Amino acid sequence: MKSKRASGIPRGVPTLTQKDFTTDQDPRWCPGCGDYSILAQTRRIMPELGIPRENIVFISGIGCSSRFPYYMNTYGFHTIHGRAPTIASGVKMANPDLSVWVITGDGDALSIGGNHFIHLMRRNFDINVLLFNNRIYGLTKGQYSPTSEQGKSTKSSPFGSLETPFNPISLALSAGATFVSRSLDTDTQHLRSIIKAAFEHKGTSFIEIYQNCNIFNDGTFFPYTKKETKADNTVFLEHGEPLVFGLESDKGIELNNFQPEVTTVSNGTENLIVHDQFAENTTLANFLARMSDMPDMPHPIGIFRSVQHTCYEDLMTDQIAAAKQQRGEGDLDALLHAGDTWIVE
Amino acid sequence: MKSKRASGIPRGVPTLTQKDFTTDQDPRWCPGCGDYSILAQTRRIMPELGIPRENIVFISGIGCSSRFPYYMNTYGFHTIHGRAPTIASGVKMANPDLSVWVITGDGDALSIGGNHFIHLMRRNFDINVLLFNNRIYGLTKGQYSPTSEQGKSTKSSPFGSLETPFNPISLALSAGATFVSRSLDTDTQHLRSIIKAAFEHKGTSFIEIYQNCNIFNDGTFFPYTKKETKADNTVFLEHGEPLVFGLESDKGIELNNFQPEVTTVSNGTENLIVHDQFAENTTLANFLARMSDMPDMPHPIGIFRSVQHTCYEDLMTDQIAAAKQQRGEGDLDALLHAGDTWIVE
Amino acid sequence: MRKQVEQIPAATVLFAGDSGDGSQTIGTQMTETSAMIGNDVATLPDYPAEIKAPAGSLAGVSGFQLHFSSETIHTPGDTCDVLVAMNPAALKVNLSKLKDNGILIVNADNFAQKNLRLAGYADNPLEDGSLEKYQVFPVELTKLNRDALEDTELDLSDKDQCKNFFALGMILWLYNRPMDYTIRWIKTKFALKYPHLIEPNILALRAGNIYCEATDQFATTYEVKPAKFSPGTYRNIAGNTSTVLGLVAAAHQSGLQLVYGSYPITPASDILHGLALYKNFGIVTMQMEDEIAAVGVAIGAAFSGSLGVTGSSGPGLALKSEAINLAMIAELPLVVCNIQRAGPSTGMPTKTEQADLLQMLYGRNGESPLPILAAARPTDCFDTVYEACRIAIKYRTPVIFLSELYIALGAEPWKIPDVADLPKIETEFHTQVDGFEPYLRDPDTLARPWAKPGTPGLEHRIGGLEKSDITGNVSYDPENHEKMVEIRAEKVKKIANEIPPTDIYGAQEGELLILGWGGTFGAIRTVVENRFADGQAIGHVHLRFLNPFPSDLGDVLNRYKTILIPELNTGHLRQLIRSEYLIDAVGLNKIQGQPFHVFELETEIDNYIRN
Amino acid sequence: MRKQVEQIPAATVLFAGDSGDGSQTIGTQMTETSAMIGNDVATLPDYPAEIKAPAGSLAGVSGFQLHFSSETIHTPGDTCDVLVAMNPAALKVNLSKLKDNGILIVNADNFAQKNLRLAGYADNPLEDGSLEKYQVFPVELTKLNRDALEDTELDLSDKDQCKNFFALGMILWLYNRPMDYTIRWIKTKFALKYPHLIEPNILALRAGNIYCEATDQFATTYEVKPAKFSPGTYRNIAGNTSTVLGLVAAAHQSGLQLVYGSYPITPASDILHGLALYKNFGIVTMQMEDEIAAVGVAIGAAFSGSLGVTGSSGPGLALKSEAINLAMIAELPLVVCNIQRAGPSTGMPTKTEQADLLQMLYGRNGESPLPILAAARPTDCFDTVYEACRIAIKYRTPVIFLSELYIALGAEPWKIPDVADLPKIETEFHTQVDGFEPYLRDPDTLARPWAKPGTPGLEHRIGGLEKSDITGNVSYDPENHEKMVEIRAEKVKKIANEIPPTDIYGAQEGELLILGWGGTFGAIRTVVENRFADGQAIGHVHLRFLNPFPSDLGDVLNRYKTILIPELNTGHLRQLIRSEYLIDAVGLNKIQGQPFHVFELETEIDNYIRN
Ligand SMILES: Cc1ncc(C[n+]2csc(CCOP(=O)(O)OP(=O)(O)O)c2C)c(N)n1
Ligand SMILES: Cc1ncc(C[n+]2csc(CCOP(=O)(O)OP(=O)(O)O)c2C)c(N)n1
Ligand code: SF4
Ligand code: SF4
Ligand SMILES: [Mg+2]
Ligand SMILES: [Mg+2]
Repeated sequence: MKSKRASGIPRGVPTLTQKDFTTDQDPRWCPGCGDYSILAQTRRIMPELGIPRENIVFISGIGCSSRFPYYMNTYGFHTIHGRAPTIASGVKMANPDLSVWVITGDGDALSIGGNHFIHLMRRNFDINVLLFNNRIYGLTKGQYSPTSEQGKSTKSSPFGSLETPFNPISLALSAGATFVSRSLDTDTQHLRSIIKAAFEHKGTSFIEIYQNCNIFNDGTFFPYTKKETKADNTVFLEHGEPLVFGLESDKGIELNNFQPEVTTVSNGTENLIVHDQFAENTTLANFLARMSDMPDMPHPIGIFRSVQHTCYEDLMTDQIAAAKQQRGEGDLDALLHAGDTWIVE
Repeated sequence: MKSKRASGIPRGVPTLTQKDFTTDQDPRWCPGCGDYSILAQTRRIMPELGIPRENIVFISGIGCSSRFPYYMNTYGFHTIHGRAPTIASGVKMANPDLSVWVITGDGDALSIGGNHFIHLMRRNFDINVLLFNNRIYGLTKGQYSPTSEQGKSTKSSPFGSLETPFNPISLALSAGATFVSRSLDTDTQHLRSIIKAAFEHKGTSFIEIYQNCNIFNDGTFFPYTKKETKADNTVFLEHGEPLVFGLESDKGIELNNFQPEVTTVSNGTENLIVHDQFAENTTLANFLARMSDMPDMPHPIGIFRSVQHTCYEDLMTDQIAAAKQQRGEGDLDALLHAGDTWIVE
Repeated sequence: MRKQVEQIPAATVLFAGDSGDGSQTIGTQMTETSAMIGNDVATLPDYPAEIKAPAGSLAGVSGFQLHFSSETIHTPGDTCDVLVAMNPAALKVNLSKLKDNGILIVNADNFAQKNLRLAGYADNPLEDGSLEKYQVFPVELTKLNRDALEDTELDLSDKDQCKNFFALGMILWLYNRPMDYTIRWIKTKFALKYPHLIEPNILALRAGNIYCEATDQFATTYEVKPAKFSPGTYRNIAGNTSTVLGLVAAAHQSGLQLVYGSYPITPASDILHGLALYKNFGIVTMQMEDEIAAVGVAIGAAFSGSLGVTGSSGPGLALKSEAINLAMIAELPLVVCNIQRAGPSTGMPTKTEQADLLQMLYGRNGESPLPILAAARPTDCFDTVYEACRIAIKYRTPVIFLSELYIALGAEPWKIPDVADLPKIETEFHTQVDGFEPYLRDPDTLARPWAKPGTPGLEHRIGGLEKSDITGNVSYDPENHEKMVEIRAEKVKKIANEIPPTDIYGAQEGELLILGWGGTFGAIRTVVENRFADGQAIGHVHLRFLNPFPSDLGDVLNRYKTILIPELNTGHLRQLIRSEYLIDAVGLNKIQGQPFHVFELETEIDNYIRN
Repeated sequence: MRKQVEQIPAATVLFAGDSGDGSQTIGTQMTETSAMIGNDVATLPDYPAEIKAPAGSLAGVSGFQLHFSSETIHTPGDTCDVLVAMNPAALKVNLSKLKDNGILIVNADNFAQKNLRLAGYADNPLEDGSLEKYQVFPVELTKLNRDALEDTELDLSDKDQCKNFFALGMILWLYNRPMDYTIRWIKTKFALKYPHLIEPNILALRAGNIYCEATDQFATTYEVKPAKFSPGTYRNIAGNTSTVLGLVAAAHQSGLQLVYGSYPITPASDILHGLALYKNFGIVTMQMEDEIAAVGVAIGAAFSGSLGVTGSSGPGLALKSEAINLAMIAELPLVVCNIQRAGPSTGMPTKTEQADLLQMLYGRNGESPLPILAAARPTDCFDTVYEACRIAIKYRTPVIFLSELYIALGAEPWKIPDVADLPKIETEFHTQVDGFEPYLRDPDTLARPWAKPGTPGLEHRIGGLEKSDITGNVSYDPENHEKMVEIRAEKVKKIANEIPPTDIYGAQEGELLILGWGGTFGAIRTVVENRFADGQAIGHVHLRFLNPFPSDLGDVLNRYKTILIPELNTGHLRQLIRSEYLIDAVGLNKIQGQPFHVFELETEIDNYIRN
């Protein structure tokens, strides 16, 4: 469906600074936690979006990550575990001009909040979701999460966890998400650019952020974030570009009979997969999402999918406008008197 | 992870008949409801599975479909809305020798129960899930459901629903389901064969069944189920076979640059997609899942994916066995006295 | 030959048949006609389970009882003057409700072997003399109706679908009522989708009417004159519709956008359906993935400055409780509608009960006081839910609105209020930046400022952790916690200021006070009217506010020897009254999924008052 | 030069510092040592919020209070003899707890500008004379500890991590206690993952000890002799561990497999962690996607013939309520543990409270009676949860087990029971095909048969819709519904037969009865012991069963002039008692996230008893 409501979130000229987005509350995260960098990048990129501070709302669930709104000098709501998407939907529906951000963790979004997460994706409100994936429950002190690798030994799984982890990118795609991306807590520039792209996308934007919990799950993403290993273990997605990676940009990815293979770029790039983030059809995006599950394949970082579908709030606004046009602005007196009435004198 | 627990559900020689699976309760569905056929096929196929009746458990949520257990003369539990997967998981974990069946609707499984549904898939209990998809809430008398097409006008959406529907096959795949299939209420033979295949699969087996609700959503699947139109609108998946369909089996499906195209079989079948239901990599299965969303493409019917992963209950049983072997069968007295103790005389 | 017409003050008619027989439709039509000609009316639809039972079975019987009167009435009647039974099952289920010598109209065509067996009749009751004490009219309804529609193009099964209107035609004749209203309704109802059914249904209606006129079936016909109503414009209204209109009115009068988040559930779904129609009032309805999401969007909308409302029934409310608690500590206006049905668990979804009161009061972790208002009758849903909205907005708190299946589906005449007379709802959004603190309160109401996103300079953060007085920052300070718990309790207590002095019907002091709440109103009032008129020292107080209680309630209770609390539960209000006032209140409790009969109350009263 | 040793009956030591300072560790070690040498002990860990506060801030202070005694004690002590404050914030938060002339040991190295500012001190309290009334010992703890570890290979920050043991070394010396237990613990604790830390921590411990020995810091040292315990084998145990062992014991003694479904939440997570270790007992722990799934698997397991148990805290219980209601109507054995924390909503997750009682009783739609048992102290968790399992199995009903953060984390010596002495748990699975009906009850307990899947010939269906008496088929019959509601209530009432006659401590009648439940036990018992010893007519009754009440409770209450009910809530039990017995029970209510102090009770008592 298409909407007649063209306007997005009203924007002005950027005048604010990073400082304007900082509250007087000291962050309560462990020293060294990846959350600090995500907070810093968010504060840094906010001024560039050109939205007045009062029109920004951060909504979170419960978890270490979900403390985030307290540190952003905007409107904020630290809600209950897993339910941030529902409250954010209400905020956005009631006032589509607000810029709404959901902050969530892997437990918050994918364990208790899994259902709201997938339904938010299919509704496609113009809301941005930042999922701090640290593959652990931080706040409750270290139980395995839905993104923890199978066999992980934690407080609640002393002999190893039994479940196959979720792949958040794949889940978002299958739920119909229109913007799906991944970034890294430590790649500050990339993270900022992705947050900005998410904001620019009209529709639900999902960012999975690999985040280090140095207390309960230290190093889980080091292969993808540490200088020495990052280039060989990640592939940065660029629209229209072939999938090339490696310290020397010397490796490429081909697809043969639905099976990916790493080849040497010097052998030619014609057979390499070329990224198409705007494809409506999710076959490629799905393949890329699952690539990170395959042994020895690099993890894609960047935008998997970005397509334009009409937002829920715009369709709703259209329906209201159409109803008003057809039937006229609601007349309470007439409504109360609708149907068969009789008069007693 | 692999399990040491090789045994599946204990089976014997088939001796029961369809009648043995029939209770004294009359089904309470509207005359003409697709649920009748699904019930009939289930009753017919049960004897062939060779499991004693007392080892079979049907668990349902709430909905028209969820009345099902009352009509199967096995153990049954008509639970609460959306939660059947959780209760079924408990039943199976407590006694892995039981054959456990979940009966659910599109609202039950994908609306209120969406989270349990995806988590059940990733846990991979050896449980069979029959989702009666009628794209409507039947029991509550006709509101749109998560599988209803966008723009659907119902009691709760008089001006058209706004959400993009879920694709249950895609959702199951992204959640890590090991057996994913689709069948039709009216194709009795296919339905029986799929139910049987689901049972034979060790791990969570998911069957989406297109089911007609002749009262609130009559005909929603007629293009795929009615004799006149079925052949042109569906493609039956067979492992190792090319994707061919049409009344005359004259049409085939090719994939060009991730985009499907319908071609004429007489032009040759070498380029047609060949189905591989056993592929670990879900790229093809995902593509097939999404094909039904594409205009003019046939809906795949059959088994999208069938791979062997170890079941949760087997891994758990292994851990218990290993713990017993390592530490000996639990000794309560020793446990109570563990740690530092002192004696007062 | 026109038959004799007898003037009677009131009558009760019960239409019963298979779910597919259309008893609800003709019951509603008879109600509309009776209301339009000026009777007071009260109805009791009695649905079978949500899902179809086998045709002809006892479980599949659907009934609609209508009480219409030339005097003010409050209940659909304990017993019936006329029972229309479309099949043996309908007869079996409902016969006990028919008065001795009452009129029993049965569709004789349905009394064949199979249907008798399904209903569990060994012998045909039409033949075995068991119906002797009634005036039995076996009518070959199916056949007569088919005959009447002979010239139409319908197939047999479509023809049979019209036979409920044949029956209605008979009843309209019996009570000397016009067919116009029904004919008009048929015309509009089928106009769009089934225009070919208009004529046949009208034909059937007329045929039933003529059949009575032409045959000698009924020796007497009856007339029930219009009741005396205070002047005004009236319409007939069911409780759920009344709730819908109350919500629309509150949104309109407060100038707020209404955002209704819901997930379908019997018997609350109608509110979602109803509100969804009023998009031209700017009303947003969101069908969410579950009850938690439904209350979630309402809370988000409230934070954003809308009137957030959510509605469900008992099981759904259980799921919402964690989120309602968040709205409570966040001190956001929110209206939560619980249209109660019979529990526990899934229970009996199409039956009535009042057993969620304690759940609404206490079903949240920690100290979580909330105001609770309950509607007493269908028309009262409008005022009560309107009041709930007003209080939520004024005090910035979630408010629980309780209704119950019996009044949600029951209907009665409603004097349409003048919009200008509706209580004021003042909505104040905070805008002043100077001195703004998210938890700095209005000293009168203890409401905190409603500072909605989008307001420059008021950026602030709230949440579910305990918050510091005034600043709203997270706080684990022991004294602060105690203080905040007290303030939140105090805020709810202050709402007692909104409650007018308790209105006692009947004796202002004396032997017996019947204290009620919710849908028991009609039965209680009927009994007290009768007994008070007989000179007994009996009074009736019906509470709209279950929390807080009216400030004068203790005094009122102390004026009577006995306090009797009838409830459709095991004694929820009674427990609260006993604990609060240390009064040995006694209960009359019925937990059958059915409303009280007047006689049940009468019998009980006799234990406390003897003349 | 050995200092003077003073014999004292008891002492209270409070270790406090930044969350990272290891106060919990050394507090626990001091507890273990005290217990091992025969003292009675009671502890009060006081965590900051779940998540780290900034270092040095008031919000980040973590404390551990230990009361050890040569006599029987019940509380961790109102005030302390010794306070160890590792930084200014720890001093500020805890100073009010130190007795006049108490010993105050501070880490002087942390009293620099920045930390003083973070703690909100304008002036350095070590210098401004504000600590005059205490014996202040400023110790350069950081420096001394670093010096002691000079020869190790650790970097500075690792060295500093050991300084808590330096402090412990000092306290052990002060109370003349051996270091062996701690040294043994350090050796096992670090053996696997951090063997290089064993030596440094032992060095630090010794250094603290030697430092006291070598300097003239303390003029006196103290000795607290062993307490008199009844003969037996003892261990020190925290409430959550005691709960875990109680569950394991119940599974073992019933011969059932335990299936524990849970979702992590403070302070219940430890039960999941604890049970997960005991796989060799065949125990299955399932960490589920949410609380609903967690109770779901437990219900499924119960249906399958296992002992289904689920556990959470307040917010999680709110979510579980719909499913618990299903288990109630399905009449399946299920144990639901609620380790209460301070609410409402997310509230204060690391603080204690008793405000979920009414939620547990009433937080479900419809009439849904359930037995509720509450533990009174850490060791009592074992017996109470064991009893909860026994009753669930015997009566085929969900049972609520209430604990609370204070006793869940607090520890005390536990006389380890003899397995042979544990109450019998009889588990009977139905196997008899003849005459089997799913809702045909045992006449004594009203329990329905437990016919688990896998049993030939007993195939049957259950569910959440109202069910017919005996057959269990779905039924909408009015009388049947009322009957079933009554039977379910009656079944819970019958559990009163399991409750021994009420045990009154102190005066068996007279002026004042203190009625308590849950973790208030220790404070109440201490007060009543004192006052009763002084000759006052004061008694103490502590309820384990909150539903049903003991049959003799009404009689007991009537023997006293005043009933005082202290609760860490606004008066939940008081409301129930008032309503049930129409007694004007008075409340003493504290809602600060903290347990009662003994003196708070004493002060209140003086309002009712004057000598
Ligand atoms: C209803 C409910 N259940 C459980 C909890 C306890 N809880 C708080 S946060 C959390 C998980 C946190 O993990 P994640 O979402 O990954 O966030 P992180 O702390 O890792 O950032 C849990 C289980 C809660 N607060 N509420
Ligand atoms: C907690 C709760 N919420 C809502 C309901 C009402 N309800 C019952 S079934 C149903 C949806 C049924 O739709 P579906 O699952 O598609 O099953 P169908 O009836 O179409 O077979 C709903 C909303 C309920 N019983 N419980
Ligand atoms: S526990 Fe982990 S995620 Fe939480 S604040 Fe500490 S480092 Fe960060
Ligand atoms: S309402 Fe629809 S799904 Fe339900 S029984 Fe009737 S036809 Fe079947
Ligand atoms: Mg996490
Ligand atoms: Mg459906």
